[in-house]
Amino acid sequence: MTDLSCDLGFMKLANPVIAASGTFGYGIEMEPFLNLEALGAYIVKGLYLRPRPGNPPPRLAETPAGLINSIGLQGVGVEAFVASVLPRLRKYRTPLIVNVCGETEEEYAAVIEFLDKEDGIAAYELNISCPNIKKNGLCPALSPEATFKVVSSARKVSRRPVITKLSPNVTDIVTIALAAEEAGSDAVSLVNTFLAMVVDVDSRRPVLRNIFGGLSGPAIKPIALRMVFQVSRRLKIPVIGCGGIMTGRDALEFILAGARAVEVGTANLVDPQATLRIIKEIEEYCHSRGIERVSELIGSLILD
Amino acid sequence: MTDLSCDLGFMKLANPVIAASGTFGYGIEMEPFLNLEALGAYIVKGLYLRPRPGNPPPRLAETPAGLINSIGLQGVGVEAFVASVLPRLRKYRTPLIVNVCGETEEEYAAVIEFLDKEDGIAAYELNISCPNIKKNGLCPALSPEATFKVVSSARKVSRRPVITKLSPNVTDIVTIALAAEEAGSDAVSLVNTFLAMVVDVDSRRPVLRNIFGGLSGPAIKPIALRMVFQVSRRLKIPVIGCGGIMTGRDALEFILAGARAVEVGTANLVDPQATLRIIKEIEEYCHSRGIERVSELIGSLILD
Amino acid sequence: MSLIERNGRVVAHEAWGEYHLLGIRAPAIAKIARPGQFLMLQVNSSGFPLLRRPISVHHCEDDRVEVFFKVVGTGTVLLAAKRPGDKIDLIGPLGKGFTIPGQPAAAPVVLVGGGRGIAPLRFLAHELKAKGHLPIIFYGGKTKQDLPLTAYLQPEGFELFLATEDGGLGFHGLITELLEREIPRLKPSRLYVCGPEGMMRRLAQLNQRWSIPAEFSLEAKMGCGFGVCYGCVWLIRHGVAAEWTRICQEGPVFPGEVIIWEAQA
Amino acid sequence: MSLIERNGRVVAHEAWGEYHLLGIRAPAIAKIARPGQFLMLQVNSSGFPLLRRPISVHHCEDDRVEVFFKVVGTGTVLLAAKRPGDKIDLIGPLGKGFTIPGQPAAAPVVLVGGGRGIAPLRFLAHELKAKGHLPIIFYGGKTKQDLPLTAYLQPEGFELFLATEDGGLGFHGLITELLEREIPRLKPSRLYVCGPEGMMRRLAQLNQRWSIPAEFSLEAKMGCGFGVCYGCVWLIRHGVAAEWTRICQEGPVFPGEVIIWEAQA
Ligand SMILES: Cc1cc2nc3c(=O)[nH]c(=O)nc-3n(C[C@H](O)[C@H](O)[C@H](O)COP(=O)(O)OP(=O)(O)OC[C@H]3O[C@@H](n4cnc5c(N)ncnc54)[C@H](O)[C@@H]3O)c2cc1C
Ligand SMILES: Cc1cc2nc3c(=O)[nH]c(=O)nc-3n(C[C@H](O)[C@H](O)[C@H](O)COP(=O)(O)OP(=O)(O)OC[C@H]3O[C@@H](n4cnc5c(N)ncnc54)[C@H](O)[C@@H]3O)c2cc1C
Ligand SMILES: Cc1cc2nc3c(=O)[nH]c(=O)nc-3n(C[C@H](O)[C@H](O)[C@H](O)COP(=O)(O)O)c2cc1C
Ligand SMILES: Cc1cc2nc3c(=O)[nH]c(=O)nc-3n(C[C@H](O)[C@H](O)[C@H](O)COP(=O)(O)O)c2cc1C
Ligand code: FES
Ligand code: FES
Repeated sequence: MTDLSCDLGFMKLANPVIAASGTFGYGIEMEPFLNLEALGAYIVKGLYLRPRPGNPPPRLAETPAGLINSIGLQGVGVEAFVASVLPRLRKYRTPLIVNVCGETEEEYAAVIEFLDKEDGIAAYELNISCPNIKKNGLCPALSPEATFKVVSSARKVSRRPVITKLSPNVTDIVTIALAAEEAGSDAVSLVNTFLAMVVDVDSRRPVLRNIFGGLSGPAIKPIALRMVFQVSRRLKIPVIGCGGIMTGRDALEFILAGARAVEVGTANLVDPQATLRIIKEIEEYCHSRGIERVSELIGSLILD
Repeated sequence: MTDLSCDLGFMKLANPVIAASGTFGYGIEMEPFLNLEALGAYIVKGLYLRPRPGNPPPRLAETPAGLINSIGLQGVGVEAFVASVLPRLRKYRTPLIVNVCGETEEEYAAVIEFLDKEDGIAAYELNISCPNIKKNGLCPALSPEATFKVVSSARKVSRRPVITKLSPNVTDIVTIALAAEEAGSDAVSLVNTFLAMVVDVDSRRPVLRNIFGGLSGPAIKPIALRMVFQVSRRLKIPVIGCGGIMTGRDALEFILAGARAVEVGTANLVDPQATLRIIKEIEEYCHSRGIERVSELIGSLILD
Repeated sequence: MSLIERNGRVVAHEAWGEYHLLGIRAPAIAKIARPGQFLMLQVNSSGFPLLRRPISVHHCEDDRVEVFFKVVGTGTVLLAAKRPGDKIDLIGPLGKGFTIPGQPAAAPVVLVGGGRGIAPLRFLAHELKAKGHLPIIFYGGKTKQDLPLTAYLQPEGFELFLATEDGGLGFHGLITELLEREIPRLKPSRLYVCGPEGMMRRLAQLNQRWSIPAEFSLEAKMGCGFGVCYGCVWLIRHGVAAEWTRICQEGPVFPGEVIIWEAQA
Repeated sequence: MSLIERNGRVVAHEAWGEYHLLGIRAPAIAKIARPGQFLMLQVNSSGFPLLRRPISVHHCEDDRVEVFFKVVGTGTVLLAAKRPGDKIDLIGPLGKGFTIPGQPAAAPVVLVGGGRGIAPLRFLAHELKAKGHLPIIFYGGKTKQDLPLTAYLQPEGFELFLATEDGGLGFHGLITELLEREIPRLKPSRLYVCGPEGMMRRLAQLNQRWSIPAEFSLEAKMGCGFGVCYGCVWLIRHGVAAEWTRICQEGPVFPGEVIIWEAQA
């Protein structure tokens, strides 16, 4: 039996596989397909203080080995979440992470203050990197200063660990990750989606009503992996890798490159049991090589 | 008969399809497979002032719908190019564009001054965006200042049009494109490759000896297209689109988004006649829709 | 309740030009599927294309579900290449189907299928009949090549109204024109509609005059099919308010009065 | 001169476990291919995987080229799924093959194939024989499952030395150990080698003692196969200097003395 446990310092997980925000609904929708107890942790859909309508459709476009979405963070808002969702999730021992969104620094803090009153939440993931809200994909994660401000104000109010989710749409992701660390973030997760678009040459229109959306899936994996490698060599806090992970081998690439845990996103849409399969494949990899603890692999990439 | 001609202002092309640098050798290697006269233009492999050994292998890794390369601009240098390659290319009427590389501002200028003495070259493409040379993919195209400096010094010495090739590994590609325009660039081409990596979980090593390489192919198309759309709405000079173009429909997406011409790269490796097929497919698209001039389509994307 | 069938097996394949009918062995799904529900089919094993494809349950018999589809792109091309014996991974049944009133009315019920939109209606027609309703099927397309299922629906004894835009079979014109003529005469107690968006819109328009209780089966590009991605929304009335609503969860079938057609691109 | 055959057709398929032999109808290529040259095969039509796969010319007969390959990943899995009648797009012949001396020597020539490395050697053996040379084939693998081509090479009357690491067939040990024993006795005038990098390195080492003129067929991941991407390099001596050299253009076959083995990862 391989020891799959994963220590994020502020939080211990049964295994390093986390369901990524926005691809796992509010968790409840996945109950027909898997036992949430089997996961390392799961992150629910991005939540703002108030309900949000989201963007008009079409919201999805498929690309080679990728998916572009412009959902626009449609969501029920924290109150409805606490009233009707959270009670149904409390029965699970698996750590629940809430993906926190905001238009302003204050809104992030307000969402956290509201949720801090409730139990049954293990940590917050600050979504400062969604490309689907402002024009041209603007978001705090594009600048170290904005990142520092949002993270430190969130960090001040929160009684729970804060994970900062970074954007790949930047020149120098290390500087931004360092800003999050400096601001007191307990961990960083990367990457969110790449700002992208597709054109329908028949209608001569953008496929997405919103013109731009966020690219995810296997197509982005090599870029996400490079960023995780760069960031994990410079930060002291844990790095959670994300981007195009479909298999256990994909997850292991991120772990070898320095990630302590991984988030699985788009794969959940293709196969609602993808996370379970990935956990199994990681275990098989370790078992067949006599690796007793998956944690031994973290950042163990051989460079010469 | 559709009019496929493409007017870049400083240069007229028979059609908008250009073979991208590094995927077409020095042109000569493609002679067994296609008549260079059929192309809009072709860009030879990046040239430095002196010969370059390039990076140690493995230099290639295949990814979902993508290819990562770390060739490291192995090349014969300008002297050998002028002595043994250029004479064999002069017989073609198709515009030959030389992809110009340099470690320093001065080297770019020196390469241009050397080549300016020769005829049979139509324009220069400044490769300020190769991620395979310096550590962490550093290159001038990552900053507006560095871009401005390299381009203006090249522009000063050159008696020929200068196209600046931009990097996608940036937070704000519009600002960098504007810097190139301000520096006197006659056009911009985008995108070059995305800094990326792959890990071999069996050997626990990076697949590429160089660790990082540049990602190209269909995987990057939606991001490249978004950047071309953003840039072409802000610049006065022509924009040449590039990134994952495999078919005529792909090329048309870039043209509708604002590109005057397109560069085809990785597709040449998969099918040495890809450029010919793409030209044919563009023509068929126009013909079947009664579009007389492909130029009518440039930037004609319908937004509402 | 939705299930994942990893070992679905193609047991039958029939083709009429671009239209295909696949029989897939998937006992657990076949047992519980209802008319109007759909499946998410993994069209390939190589990981390309990335997403599953939503396809309606066309029919159920013992341990087999049947799907009827038209080839329109990459995914349906791969699906059309499936042969008996091939494996297929599918999720279903998904979504909420058509409602079948408990009490049969004296008046008939009318089913309207445009092109591939006929897919969910054959199953529905059989269920309605079994419950004592009198289903009448309107089936339209561009040419007679678009009406391959007449080959089943006729022998199965359903009252059929056919329409083709080129007049090659049945009424010469749009299915909606034929309905305009026939509905006032048939005075159906219900309408069940599935087809191209334009056709459904037009019918919703006409029905403002008739105001017959009507249900429409909607389509959108789907990321998951089981409610987690929020990619498949239509603007739907919930009481006074209108919300972007996941058709994979609350649909794909909706009563006409709650659908806000104008909101769709 | 290389050609693109868009309409290559699979005309034969034979399989032994992970090893497969495909006959492909490609007249123009079959006419000019030489031993040691290779083809770039488009393993799929869906665009996945992206790149073609390099495979040696295993044999040529009239209008057909044959390839012999081992399934190791995505591309070879798809290739192994090809059946007679399937279409395949291929480019070839590519690269520089083995050199066949005009004047046959009295001494034999030895061909060494490790596992799938046997692929280019059958064609070579036939050509050598036709030119009056005396080819002796050393064929090694882990188990006897790795030596399927004995089924052809034996009846074709070639002198064969077999080796398996588990002793299941022929010499019990590494092919290089068998060569160590036999070469001094056979005193061949030439060596032709294709196989795993480790095996070839070891043989190059041994040959420093024997110093027999030897040619090795090298492998690298290939982006194009026709010299434009510079992805397939090995460090090769050119006189005094050493250069990263495209094996798809100047190789894949090189004389042992110019190959700098240490440079490879
Ligand atoms: C709930 C539901 C049930 C369906 N049932 C059936 C059925 O029983 N039979 C059938 O033939 N089709 C059905 N469809 C439509 C079917 O899902 C699409 O035709 C299919 O996904 C196209 O995939 P593709 O890869 O072949 O085409 P793509 O390459 O994905 O696209 C080809 C063309 O089809 C359009 N398209 C893609 N996806 C959809 C979609 N989901 N809806 C409408 N247009 C689309 C694209 O815009 C493009 O123009 C259903 C759709 C939904 C949402
Ligand atoms: C000139 C040349 C001739 C060849 N001739 C033959 C032949 O006749 N028969 C045969 O079975 N194989 C031959 N090969 C090797 C063959 O090209 C690879 O096995 C094949 O490309 C693997 O593709 P894949 O998609 O199945 O595996 P991938 O999924 O691409 O890779 C699977 C595994 O194989 C390794 N691999 C991938 N490509 C290569 C490569 N080019 N060389 C070595 N290892 C590789 C990868 O590192 C990985 O470990 C030849 C290679 C070259 C360069
Ligand atoms: C449909 C969809 C919705 C998403 N919504 C969110 C979200 O609400 N908050 C967030 O931080 N990331 C969101 N993401 C990004 C994913 O969590 C993940 O970072 C990204 O998709 C890359 O991982 P992947 O390639 O495994 O999907 C969403 C992604 C998709 C595809
Ligand atoms: C093997 C390879 C070598 C390349 N060499 C160069 C180069 O020398 N100079 C350059 O400006 N771009 C180079 N590129 C980038 C391409 O020109 C092109 O910008 C990039 O690949 C994106 O286009 P694509 O997706 O169509 O390949 C190279 C790309 C590849 C795949
Ligand atoms: S398709 Fe994902 S929510 Fe409906
Ligand atoms: S494979 Fe491209 S140069 Fe050899």
